[in-house]
Amino acid sequence: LGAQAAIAQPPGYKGDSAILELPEHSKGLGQPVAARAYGEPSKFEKNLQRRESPGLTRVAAASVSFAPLQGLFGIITPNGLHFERHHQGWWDIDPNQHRLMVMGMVKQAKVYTMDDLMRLPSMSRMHFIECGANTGMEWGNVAVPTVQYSHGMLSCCEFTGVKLSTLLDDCGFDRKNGKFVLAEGADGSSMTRTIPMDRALDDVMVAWAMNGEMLRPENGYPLRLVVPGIQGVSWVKWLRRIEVGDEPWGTKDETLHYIDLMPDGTHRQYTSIQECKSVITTPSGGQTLLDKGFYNVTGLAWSGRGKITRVDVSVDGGRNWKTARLEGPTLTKCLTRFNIDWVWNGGPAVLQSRAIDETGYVQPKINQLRATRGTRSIYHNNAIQSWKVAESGEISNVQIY
Amino acid sequence: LGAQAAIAQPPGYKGDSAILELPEHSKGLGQPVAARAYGEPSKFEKNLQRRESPGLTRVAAASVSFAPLQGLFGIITPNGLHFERHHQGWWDIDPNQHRLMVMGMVKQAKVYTMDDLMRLPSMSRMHFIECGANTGMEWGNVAVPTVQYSHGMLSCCEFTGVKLSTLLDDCGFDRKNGKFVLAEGADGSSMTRTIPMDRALDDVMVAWAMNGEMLRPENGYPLRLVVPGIQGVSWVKWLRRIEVGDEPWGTKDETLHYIDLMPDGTHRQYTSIQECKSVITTPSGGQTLLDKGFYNVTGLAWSGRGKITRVDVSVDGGRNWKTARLEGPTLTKCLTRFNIDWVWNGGPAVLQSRAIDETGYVQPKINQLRATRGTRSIYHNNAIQSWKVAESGEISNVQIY
Amino acid sequence: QTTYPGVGRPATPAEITAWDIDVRPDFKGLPAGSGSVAKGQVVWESKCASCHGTFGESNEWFAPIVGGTTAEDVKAGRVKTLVTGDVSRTTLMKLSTISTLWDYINRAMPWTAPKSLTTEEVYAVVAYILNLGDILPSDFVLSNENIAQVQEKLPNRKGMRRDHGLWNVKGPGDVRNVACMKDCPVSSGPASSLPEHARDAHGNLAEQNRPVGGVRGAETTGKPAL
Amino acid sequence: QTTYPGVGRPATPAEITAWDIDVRPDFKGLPAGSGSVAKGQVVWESKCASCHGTFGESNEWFAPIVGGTTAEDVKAGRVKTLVTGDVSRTTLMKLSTISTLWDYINRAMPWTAPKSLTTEEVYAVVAYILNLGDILPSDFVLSNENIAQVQEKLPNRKGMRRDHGLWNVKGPGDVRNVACMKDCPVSSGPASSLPEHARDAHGNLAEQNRPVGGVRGAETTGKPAL
Ligand code: HEC
Ligand code: HEC
Ligand SMILES: [Ca+2]
Ligand SMILES: [Ca+2]
Ligand SMILES: [Ca+2]
Ligand SMILES: [Ca+2]
Ligand SMILES: [Ca+2]
Ligand SMILES: [Ca+2]
Ligand SMILES: [Co+2]
Ligand SMILES: [Co+2]
Repeated sequence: LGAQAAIAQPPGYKGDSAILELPEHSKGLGQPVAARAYGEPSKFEKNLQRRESPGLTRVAAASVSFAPLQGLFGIITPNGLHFERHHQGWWDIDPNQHRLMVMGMVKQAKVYTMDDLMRLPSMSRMHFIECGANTGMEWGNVAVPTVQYSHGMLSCCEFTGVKLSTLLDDCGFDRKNGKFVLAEGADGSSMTRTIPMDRALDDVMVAWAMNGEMLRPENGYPLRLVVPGIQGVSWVKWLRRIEVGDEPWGTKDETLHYIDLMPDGTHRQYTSIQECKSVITTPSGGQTLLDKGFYNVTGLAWSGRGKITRVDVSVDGGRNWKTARLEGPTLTKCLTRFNIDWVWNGGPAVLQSRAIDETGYVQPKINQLRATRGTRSIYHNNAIQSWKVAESGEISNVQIY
Repeated sequence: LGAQAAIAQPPGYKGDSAILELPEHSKGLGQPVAARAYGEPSKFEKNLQRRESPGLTRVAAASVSFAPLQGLFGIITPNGLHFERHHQGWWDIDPNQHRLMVMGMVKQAKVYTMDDLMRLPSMSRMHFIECGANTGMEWGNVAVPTVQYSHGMLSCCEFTGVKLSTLLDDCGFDRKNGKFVLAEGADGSSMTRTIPMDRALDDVMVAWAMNGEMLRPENGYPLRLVVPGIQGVSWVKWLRRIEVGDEPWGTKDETLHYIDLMPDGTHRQYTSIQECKSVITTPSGGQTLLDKGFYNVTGLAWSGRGKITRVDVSVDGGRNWKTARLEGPTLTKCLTRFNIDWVWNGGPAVLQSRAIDETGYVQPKINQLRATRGTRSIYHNNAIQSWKVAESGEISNVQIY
Repeated sequence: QTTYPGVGRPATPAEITAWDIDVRPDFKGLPAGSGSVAKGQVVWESKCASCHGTFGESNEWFAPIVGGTTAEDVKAGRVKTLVTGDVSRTTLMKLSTISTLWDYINRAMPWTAPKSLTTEEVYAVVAYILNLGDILPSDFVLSNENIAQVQEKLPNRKGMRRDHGLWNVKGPGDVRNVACMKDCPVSSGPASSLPEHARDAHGNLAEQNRPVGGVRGAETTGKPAL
Repeated sequence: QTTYPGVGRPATPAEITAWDIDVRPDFKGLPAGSGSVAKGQVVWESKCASCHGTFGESNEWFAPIVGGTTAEDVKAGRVKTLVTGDVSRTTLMKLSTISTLWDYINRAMPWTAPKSLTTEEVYAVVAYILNLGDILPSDFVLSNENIAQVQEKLPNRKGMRRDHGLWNVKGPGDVRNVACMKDCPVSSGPASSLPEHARDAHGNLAEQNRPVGGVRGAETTGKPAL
């Protein structure tokens, strides 16, 4: 007999009633196929929802709902739980009435229907999308209890669409003087963002699908921009127009928001790239370990500058580190799932993860970021996250560096 | 002005009213975040459903619903549209009451709760799952109109779970005499399948998650086997038991079904591997091209023996072929999305795709399969699929070799 | 010391008994017991016939269980119509191992009340099915003692093969196509086309396709192909 | 000959006019027109003040639009409290390009009826906001002719930088951490911990976690941390 047999059962114990008494589902007939033509999660999964952070924004139509990272697996975010960020509410737009106009410094301004676009050479790529304000509430002190609120403006999908460069080429854009592209949405805010031409010609996509199906209305149905590695606000939803120009546009969300207040009182404008970052998602803040013993510690790593090459994990608040397993595929500007073994001995512990990307950049500590950017920032907080494990097994959000 | 300006508009034509008259969504306030805590597809997407094939099976609780491949993108199948195959109906099992027993030729038979399993070293992998009977209706003659019914017992997910070998090791399985593993479900049929030990120790997973969230009830919530490359019937759902043994089990679905009737009247038993296959999903049978001109021809390729290395496409019924673009990542035993340019000149055409996997195996024609297996088979039809384009633009299912 | 402290626990003997119901072709797992054809007829007619037909002939819920085997086949251990025929196959035509029938009925039938049969009832109804198929006489009592001899009477007991490449991931494929790229030989015209009556057999395809994109679903309700 | 025959069509001039509404910092895209502070007050009080406050001070729907800038700042082109203060930032404290205000109001405000303002109303309400911020006098008429001069009065017109590594994908990161593996220097104890009142500020965490797995959500309703 193995060592486990040592865990003796009370004398006379026959076994678990969940085994000895066969459950109904082993003794009856279940539901037919296509009972749900479009399926839904189990009723036991209802706790995992996208949720707002009370007090974060004033109105729910210009707000954020956070993805429940504490309960997600792998790298794909289920579309139903993709985080939301709207500036003037979301719409379910009739795709047959939707148009994309490409104009500005082009030989021929053109209008494309969805029919047109979906006939063009298409591509599919997996990428993360992270709001520039993700983890923004934690620039100063610890503020939120769980990874849903600290890191949940993060999702990852397989996107399908046409390369933006295909459209720019089709309209004969000005290769010499066209230095920037404006993307504009069709919602009330008609969100506008400037994309530098080198990005536009690299991996930017005009996408209609996420995770195998059309975009969800909340995520821009029927058309959105996908700007890999760049903060989510640039991934213009309900995309209606692309303009080629020679200067950036300085739009509301490039001049009044998504700017970083530096210690000298200047603001950095056009801070766009989501730098290398990681977070342990389970176990994480607001969770309680069931008991002592073995745990799989898991989390996500990503970089707006390319692939993740390594993730290290510490269980002693950053004093000692071990390299985690990365689940393949590790793709550029895409989430990477990491896992590592841990035996909790019942004592206090602090869990941290630290990602490294293919440029060699090492995810920083919050004090390193503050040394450069000060304490009054909001966006682009890619600091190492610390989760403190109490002896009770309850885990809480702390800052340790 | 570019060549397109030649497409003159009628004199006096100002433009498209969908542009000139701003739509409501550009002039109003939309819905708030978290209006749907768990989101749904656009109302304009309701045509894409999983559907039954009338007459295929006698009862809907021992039947199949097909995934609408004609409208899917990329390689990830949205969980709501994953194909279904139940033998005695599906259940939404309470995960806290679910147990997995590992026993048979092991040092210590063990019981795991879901809590236990989810603490073990986990892994995430993307794999296709295809029913062995997929395309079975087409062994003889052409029978069904669309790719949903001809190929829709096919889906692809990122699965998360624990390696089966981790559990076998944990119980100290008999490495010398343990040659097979039995997997058994907790539903009424208590589906049982034999897995050879080399597969069990290779890439088989005991999985609780698909595409970032827990398995859907229809797909085995809370636990299923993932047997990469092997026909779906072996991916036992609602998994309750693993037994290690020295002989295969010859279960109902290994002796009475999922067997292949050869021309000499014998049946092949344990035909499990889903060989290299591909199909063009758009444009495909039952669809009509809008007009002449450019189209992106797209489809899926997969192999139960490893990675897809190449897909060729013919538009003239197999006389001439061009190599398609493969969308990365190309993963082992996973769907690969291919795309290729096509200009339809309005004449008749026949579209075909032909996949090649890393073993060098070239997807065969139906007559080649029949030469070996005869005409009375059901399972493992991985023949090249032909779609005939009529001058009207309507596409129909044909067999051409 | 286990590698995964705190995870999992030993299964108790009673738990293993409760779940370890599988019966293998070598009869490993078969519980001791017996059941007569006569008793089987009672079980069959009260709990099975409504779906499978009084003589196991019903095509209503599933392919027939009984039929298509001959005394010749019982002798040969090979079902002859499988070689020549193009008929639909009954359970008994395919069945190569009696354990399969025993195990499956025991775990899954009756369909709406699986695992409700006693061991005796399973022996009995298996015996009765084989009696319906003219394999066992009407006074037979099937038991764990004689089941191995009954196995030797199954009409298709020699009908199975495992010598193929679809079981081993490194096995060879059945066919070796070559990837011809130019001026490849093809048959002239379609060998088979969708029959007109099948065009709308799955409903209106216009409603099964996205109403946007480069293609539309064909209207198949009451309209011929264009 | 286009590469993609049949796909897309030329945009008409009227279509371009209908959608090409963006206004750039160099005033490309700005329609000719004008609007007075007085007219702006009417617009503001009837269409904006309900959300943003009569003086643009409201914190109710969004951070205040007006406030926090001084005559000093207007001269310097830099808002001083941004250097020293830890106060919440109003729109006018951040605004470096007047086009931004014009463009945004024109496309997105009023919030529930975006794109409903006339060109004159947009000029006027922009003028009025700047008047509320003591940047323009009460008798001012803002127009495409004088807007460039008004730009030169924005309190924070010199407050923006682009010389950083977060715009260029090949740019350098701000900080260079090193991946120490063993006996690394760390601060002693947490520099910050979740305040007790924040533990349940997001509701009961037990209901936001899966009720199965190696962890449970902590019960945070009415219970202190264990
Ligand atoms: C309510 C309907 C119903 C009843 C009652 C029922 N069955 Fe079935 N039976 C089915 C269905 C449906 C299937 C096919 C299940 C599947 O697809 O896996 C089946 C399959 C079978 C098979 C497998 C046939 C094959 O070739 O795969 C056998 C044997 C069988 N039943 C025997 C019995 C016996 C014995 C009883 C009574 C003790 C019984 N059935 C009662 C509906 C029924
Ligand atoms: C029904 C409420 C409402 C009304 C009426 C309204 N606004 Fe707004 N306004 C908002 C909200 C909410 C936002 C923030 C939108 C976002 O998050 O993108 C906003 C943002 C703004 C901003 C940007 C502030 C910044 O720093 O980003 C300006 C400027 C503005 N409004 C001006 C106006 C003007 C001018 C009017 C009237 C013509 C007006 N608003 C009417 C609610 C309103
Ligand atoms: Ca335990
Ligand atoms: Ca057994
Ligand atoms: Ca018909
Ligand atoms: Ca056209
Ligand atoms: Ca413009
Ligand atoms: Ca509180
Ligand atoms: Co954002
Ligand atoms: Co199947």
